[in-house]
Amino acid sequence: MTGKKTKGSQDITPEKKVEMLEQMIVIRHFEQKVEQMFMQGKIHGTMHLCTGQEATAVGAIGALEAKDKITSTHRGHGHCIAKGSDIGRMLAELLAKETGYCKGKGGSMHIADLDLGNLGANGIVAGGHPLATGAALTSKMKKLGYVVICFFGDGASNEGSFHESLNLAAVWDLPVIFFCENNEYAMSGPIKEMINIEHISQRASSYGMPGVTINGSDVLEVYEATKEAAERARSGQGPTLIEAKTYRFKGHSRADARKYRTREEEKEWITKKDPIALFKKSLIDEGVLSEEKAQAIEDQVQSFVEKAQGFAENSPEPSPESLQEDVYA
Amino acid sequence: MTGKKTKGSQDITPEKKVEMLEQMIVIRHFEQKVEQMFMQGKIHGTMHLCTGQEATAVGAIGALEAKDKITSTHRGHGHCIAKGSDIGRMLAELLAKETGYCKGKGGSMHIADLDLGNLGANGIVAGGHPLATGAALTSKMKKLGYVVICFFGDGASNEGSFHESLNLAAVWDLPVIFFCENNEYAMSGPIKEMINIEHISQRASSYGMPGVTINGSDVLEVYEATKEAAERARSGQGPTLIEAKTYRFKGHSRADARKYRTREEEKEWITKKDPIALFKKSLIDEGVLSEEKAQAIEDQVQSFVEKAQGFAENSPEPSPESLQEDVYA
Amino acid sequence: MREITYAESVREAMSQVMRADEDVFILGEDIGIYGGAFGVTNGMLDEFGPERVRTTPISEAAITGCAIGAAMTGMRPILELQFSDFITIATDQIVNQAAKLRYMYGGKASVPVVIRTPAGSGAGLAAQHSQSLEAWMAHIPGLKVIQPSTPSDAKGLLKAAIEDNNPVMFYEHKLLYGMKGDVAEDSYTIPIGVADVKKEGTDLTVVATSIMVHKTLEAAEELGKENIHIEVIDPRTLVPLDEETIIKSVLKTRRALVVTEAVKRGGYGAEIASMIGESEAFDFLDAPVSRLGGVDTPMPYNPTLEKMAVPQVGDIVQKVREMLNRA
Amino acid sequence: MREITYAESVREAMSQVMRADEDVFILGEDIGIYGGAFGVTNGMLDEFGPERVRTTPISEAAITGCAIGAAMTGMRPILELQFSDFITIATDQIVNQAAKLRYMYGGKASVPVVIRTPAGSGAGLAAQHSQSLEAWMAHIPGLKVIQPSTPSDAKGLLKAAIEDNNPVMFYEHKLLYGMKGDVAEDSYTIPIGVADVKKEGTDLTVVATSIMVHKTLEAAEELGKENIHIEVIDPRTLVPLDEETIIKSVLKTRRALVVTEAVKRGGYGAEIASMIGESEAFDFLDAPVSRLGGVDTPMPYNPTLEKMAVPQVGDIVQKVREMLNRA
Ligand SMILES: Cc1ncc(C[n+]2csc(CCOP(=O)(O)OP(=O)(O)O)c2C)c(N)n1
Ligand SMILES: Cc1ncc(C[n+]2csc(CCOP(=O)(O)OP(=O)(O)O)c2C)c(N)n1
Ligand SMILES: [Mg+2]
Ligand SMILES: [Mg+2]
Repeated sequence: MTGKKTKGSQDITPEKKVEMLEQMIVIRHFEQKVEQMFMQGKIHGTMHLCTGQEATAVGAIGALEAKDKITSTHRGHGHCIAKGSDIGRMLAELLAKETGYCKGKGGSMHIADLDLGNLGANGIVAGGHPLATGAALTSKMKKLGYVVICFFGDGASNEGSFHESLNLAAVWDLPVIFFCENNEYAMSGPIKEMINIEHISQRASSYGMPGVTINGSDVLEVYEATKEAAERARSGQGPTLIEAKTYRFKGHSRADARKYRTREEEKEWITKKDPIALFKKSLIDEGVLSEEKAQAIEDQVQSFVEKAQGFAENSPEPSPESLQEDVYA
Repeated sequence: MTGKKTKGSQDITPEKKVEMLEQMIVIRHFEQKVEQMFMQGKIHGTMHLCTGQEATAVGAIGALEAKDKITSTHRGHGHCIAKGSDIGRMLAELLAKETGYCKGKGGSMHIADLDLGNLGANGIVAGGHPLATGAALTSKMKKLGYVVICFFGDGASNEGSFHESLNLAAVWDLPVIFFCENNEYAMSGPIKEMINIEHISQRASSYGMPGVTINGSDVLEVYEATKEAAERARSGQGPTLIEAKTYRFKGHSRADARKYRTREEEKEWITKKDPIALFKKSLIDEGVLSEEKAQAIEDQVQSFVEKAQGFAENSPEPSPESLQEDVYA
Repeated sequence: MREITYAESVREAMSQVMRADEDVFILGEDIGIYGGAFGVTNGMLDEFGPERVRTTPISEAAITGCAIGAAMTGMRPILELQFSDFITIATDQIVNQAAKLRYMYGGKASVPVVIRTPAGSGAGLAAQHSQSLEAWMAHIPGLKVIQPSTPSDAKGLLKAAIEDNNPVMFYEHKLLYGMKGDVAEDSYTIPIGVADVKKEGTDLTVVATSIMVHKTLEAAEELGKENIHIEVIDPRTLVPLDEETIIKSVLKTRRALVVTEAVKRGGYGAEIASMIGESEAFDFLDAPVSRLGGVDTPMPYNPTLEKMAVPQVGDIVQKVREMLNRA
Repeated sequence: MREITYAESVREAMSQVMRADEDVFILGEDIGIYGGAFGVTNGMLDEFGPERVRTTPISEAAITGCAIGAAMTGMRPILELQFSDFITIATDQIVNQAAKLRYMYGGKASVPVVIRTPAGSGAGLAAQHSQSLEAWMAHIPGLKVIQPSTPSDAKGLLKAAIEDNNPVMFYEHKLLYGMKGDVAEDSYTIPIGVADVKKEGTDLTVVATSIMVHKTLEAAEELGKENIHIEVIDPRTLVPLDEETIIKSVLKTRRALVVTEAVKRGGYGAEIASMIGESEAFDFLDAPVSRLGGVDTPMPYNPTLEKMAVPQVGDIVQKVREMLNRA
């Protein structure tokens, strides 16, 4: 049930690895920027940062082909970025600007980029499972050959739609990967108290599909597991449930005193299982990356994010007329 | 996962065994009567007969104490009878009479007898799972010591509320038994095509509760498995999932050409796995019952059912004023 | 033209579109060999095969969302929900997903899905299988809502629904399935959003939906004998609602009655009545805009009570008389 | 008396009842140590412990049904559904089970459950977290529906809801949680089904619900400066609806406007407007019974658009002026 540690997959070139690291850093900086702008009162509503979970988004989506699709969650910035979305337009969406991905109408919880195969974030926990299943059905019926990753959290695995969708995908052998980012908490609910089993991946057995638990702080392990599941899906062998153990370094959403977990626990994760630090170190150890190059990436990303902020802040507000546009096709 | 064959449990007296057989025969005759009256146009709406499934209702409920509760399904006549309901009032309900269990307002799919601990049939597939869980929560919170059986069909195991309820009952260690009457079909859907696993009981493992598959044609095996689960529940060890393999001898509801299964398959079950024939034979073989006594029971039951019919048919219609009564407490 | 039933007409609409468009398929519980709970898809499995007539597990949330996800990605699914009461299990997918995706995504997705589902009472199926909850869906921006009352309307409107690029709720009535009527053999559409004047009249406008159209037409016959001539309007689609046709009629008759099977309180009849009351017709009204609808109870099993729970021909006749006898 | 917030007042009502009645308990997502998404249950875990302040998995159907099943068997649960949009996942349990059990069982069960849930827009949470769907539940026989607009109403009505033997939907408004008002310290009830005249007036009756009560009171101030005196009625409970108080007011003012945040089309405003139009007030109306409600779109994220999507003070002022300038 629990996946083996894979170190450095053969089919990942050094360039790809560095690219993955870079993506992870973009996500980290993007989330920092979002938090900062939120604190400054520039962003309203709410936000769910994926800081600490960069390896799941990047590793999983890194294993996909361009034509493949994803459905995302309320904690979806990382998925968007890994799927190739423009962070300027993402930030513009958070600022509710016309140039945002949703023309300012969706906000953080609803960013979608259908052209890139991102079928959208979802404000409803486990709301994406049936949709991902349907997108996979299209792939199968139209023989389009694409695979769908359905991202969701540990908490979502207790929703009925999780159960129904996994079963449906299994009996119809649909090319979908149910990817659980188990960050140990659903808002304040410790997953240990919300289920009576050790691994969410064990639930795969209820549907006759493979289930695996992996280290979500190890981007290459995530990549490997997803690659395998994607191959299985693409070759008509149906869905897989992947559970990646990870941790969100920040609170659930904007105001969260994090009373449900200890500062020690947080420190443990942040100092020992930061996926970016770990990956960076391993690339440096491997000789794929130098300290200087790493720093250069950081700097580059920083200015990349600043530029995105500039774009977003200088973008226009949506017009009042747009209120009633796009309700119907 | 699959339960062992138990033959003749120690704690069942011969009297109790004969009583169980008698109950099964009452159910069989009752369903025959319902079908007959339906064909005669005396009953309207629809009906879901449990003919062939008598051992699950009688075996499971036979293992309960009087204070224990059940939730039932659209195919619930057997559960009602096993829980001790008056068949006259049941028939009166099917005839939509004022003396019926629901004053003629509920019909076959909604018979309830709260005084006896029957929390009611349910027209919504898997609608009873959350309710049973809640009833079990009451037992736990008020320390009432009762156990709840939640009956449901194979098809119901694909509803989200099945999943959510089993999980909730498991994490809260509630005294509830999820009892699946797997009769191989959900209306026309063969369970084999609706799930990708062999036994529905395997799904228990998703919730960290015991799951067992038993022979639903063997009333004593049903009794044993339920007794064990009830003891576990009563002693605070939480829920169990029991799957009893059974078969409905009749169609799904009033008009069903049964194109989804073969006449051979039906014959196989009816001739070889009729729970009543099997139990009767084993009691006779054991020397607990004589052929004459068996015949006497049949005759007695027949006149018992005729009497019930008389009561029901001679009962008054509900008054027009009753239409708007009992909406609010 | 030939006479076919409402159920046959629904089937014919689906079959004709499926022959012409590979992307259209049906999914639902028991729709294959069983032909659906009401026989609507009878024989379609044979013609189209199990890939395009997909029998599903009993998982209303997943199958609805699956249809929506398929619609977002290029298919045009038709979902049969076995009873409209079961929408309650798929509500999130319909209301929070299908209806809103396009708007939330800034106009980027379209969700061409049709959800067909039988509603209404009269079959002795009691409280959990007899509801008329179309008002819920008509309250949700992003959905279209259709409620055909005749075989011919059902066929043309279903085709229009399938061709529409938006999620469409298509409410059939279980007591109408067996009703026969003239239906053209060719494939045709009836535009969504156009009411139909089922009978012209001068004395009072009755706006009636679904099966109430027929009850009102019966009432009209009786009233005709008393020389009372009511106009009977069938909106056919609740969203968008053809307000113009209704208002024009009321301007002519100066009296309006709205008849729905759905529970009166909070039903869509309230929307239609309020809309009339707010319109330019207000100044010409000779009587209050009135409503007949279901009583405030769950649907009872007993057939006598069940009939009493929703408007009957006699109720309509009496109400019209009352409204005309007013001042 | 002292001033406390709406959220504190809801908490106080629950705490006082829980101190007095062992059978009352709360369940919901994150209601324990987190205090609920809006902090309403803050501190209750400490006082009542995890048995009576039960944090649940994210399983809206099961936790709702669990509350209903517990209510049927002798408990008096209060369920907090984190956002009222998530009712869509528990709809079957509320509508097909809680609302109907008693009737289906011929009067034998009672279901004393309260479902508290925050509704409404204004917090920048977009389409899936901002809906006002109370009209749905008000359409369902067997449910009671409450929508308090002030801290003091919230406290008294919540106590009445908990003591009621029927399933009660209790809609809170997320923007009202922080609003302060005078609230008596003792435990008290406000009877369900009694409207409150929030401001007396002579020129026009505005029936407003939830947060629209406050917007209307603001509008009343502005209009007062123009010597226009509107009467502001807060029904407080939608089911049962205090029709008498509303009709009496309209008989006096001869003009009625209904203001809801919910989408106008098919909203409960239509019920109230139709009810007025059907009543004896009809003959005295000097203007059409009008409605203001949400526009026909999912709720947008952009704050400017979000405000435009629901009635604002200016809209109410303008509408009242229009209605008074009529003929
Ligand atoms: C159906 C539904 N229930 C509850 C919520 C409120 N909510 C938003 S996120 C969240 C926690 C989700 O936990 P998990 O699935 O583990 O994802 P994470 O936030 O940890 O990434 C909750 C309860 C919601 N948005 N939708
Ligand atoms: C939520 C819901 N979906 C569908 C139905 C229609 N329906 C009634 S019984 C049934 C089959 C149920 O199958 P199963 O659970 O195996 O029980 P069985 O009839 O075999 O006893 C279906 C689909 C329903 N009543 N409720
Ligand atoms: Mg989590
Ligand atoms: Mg079955």
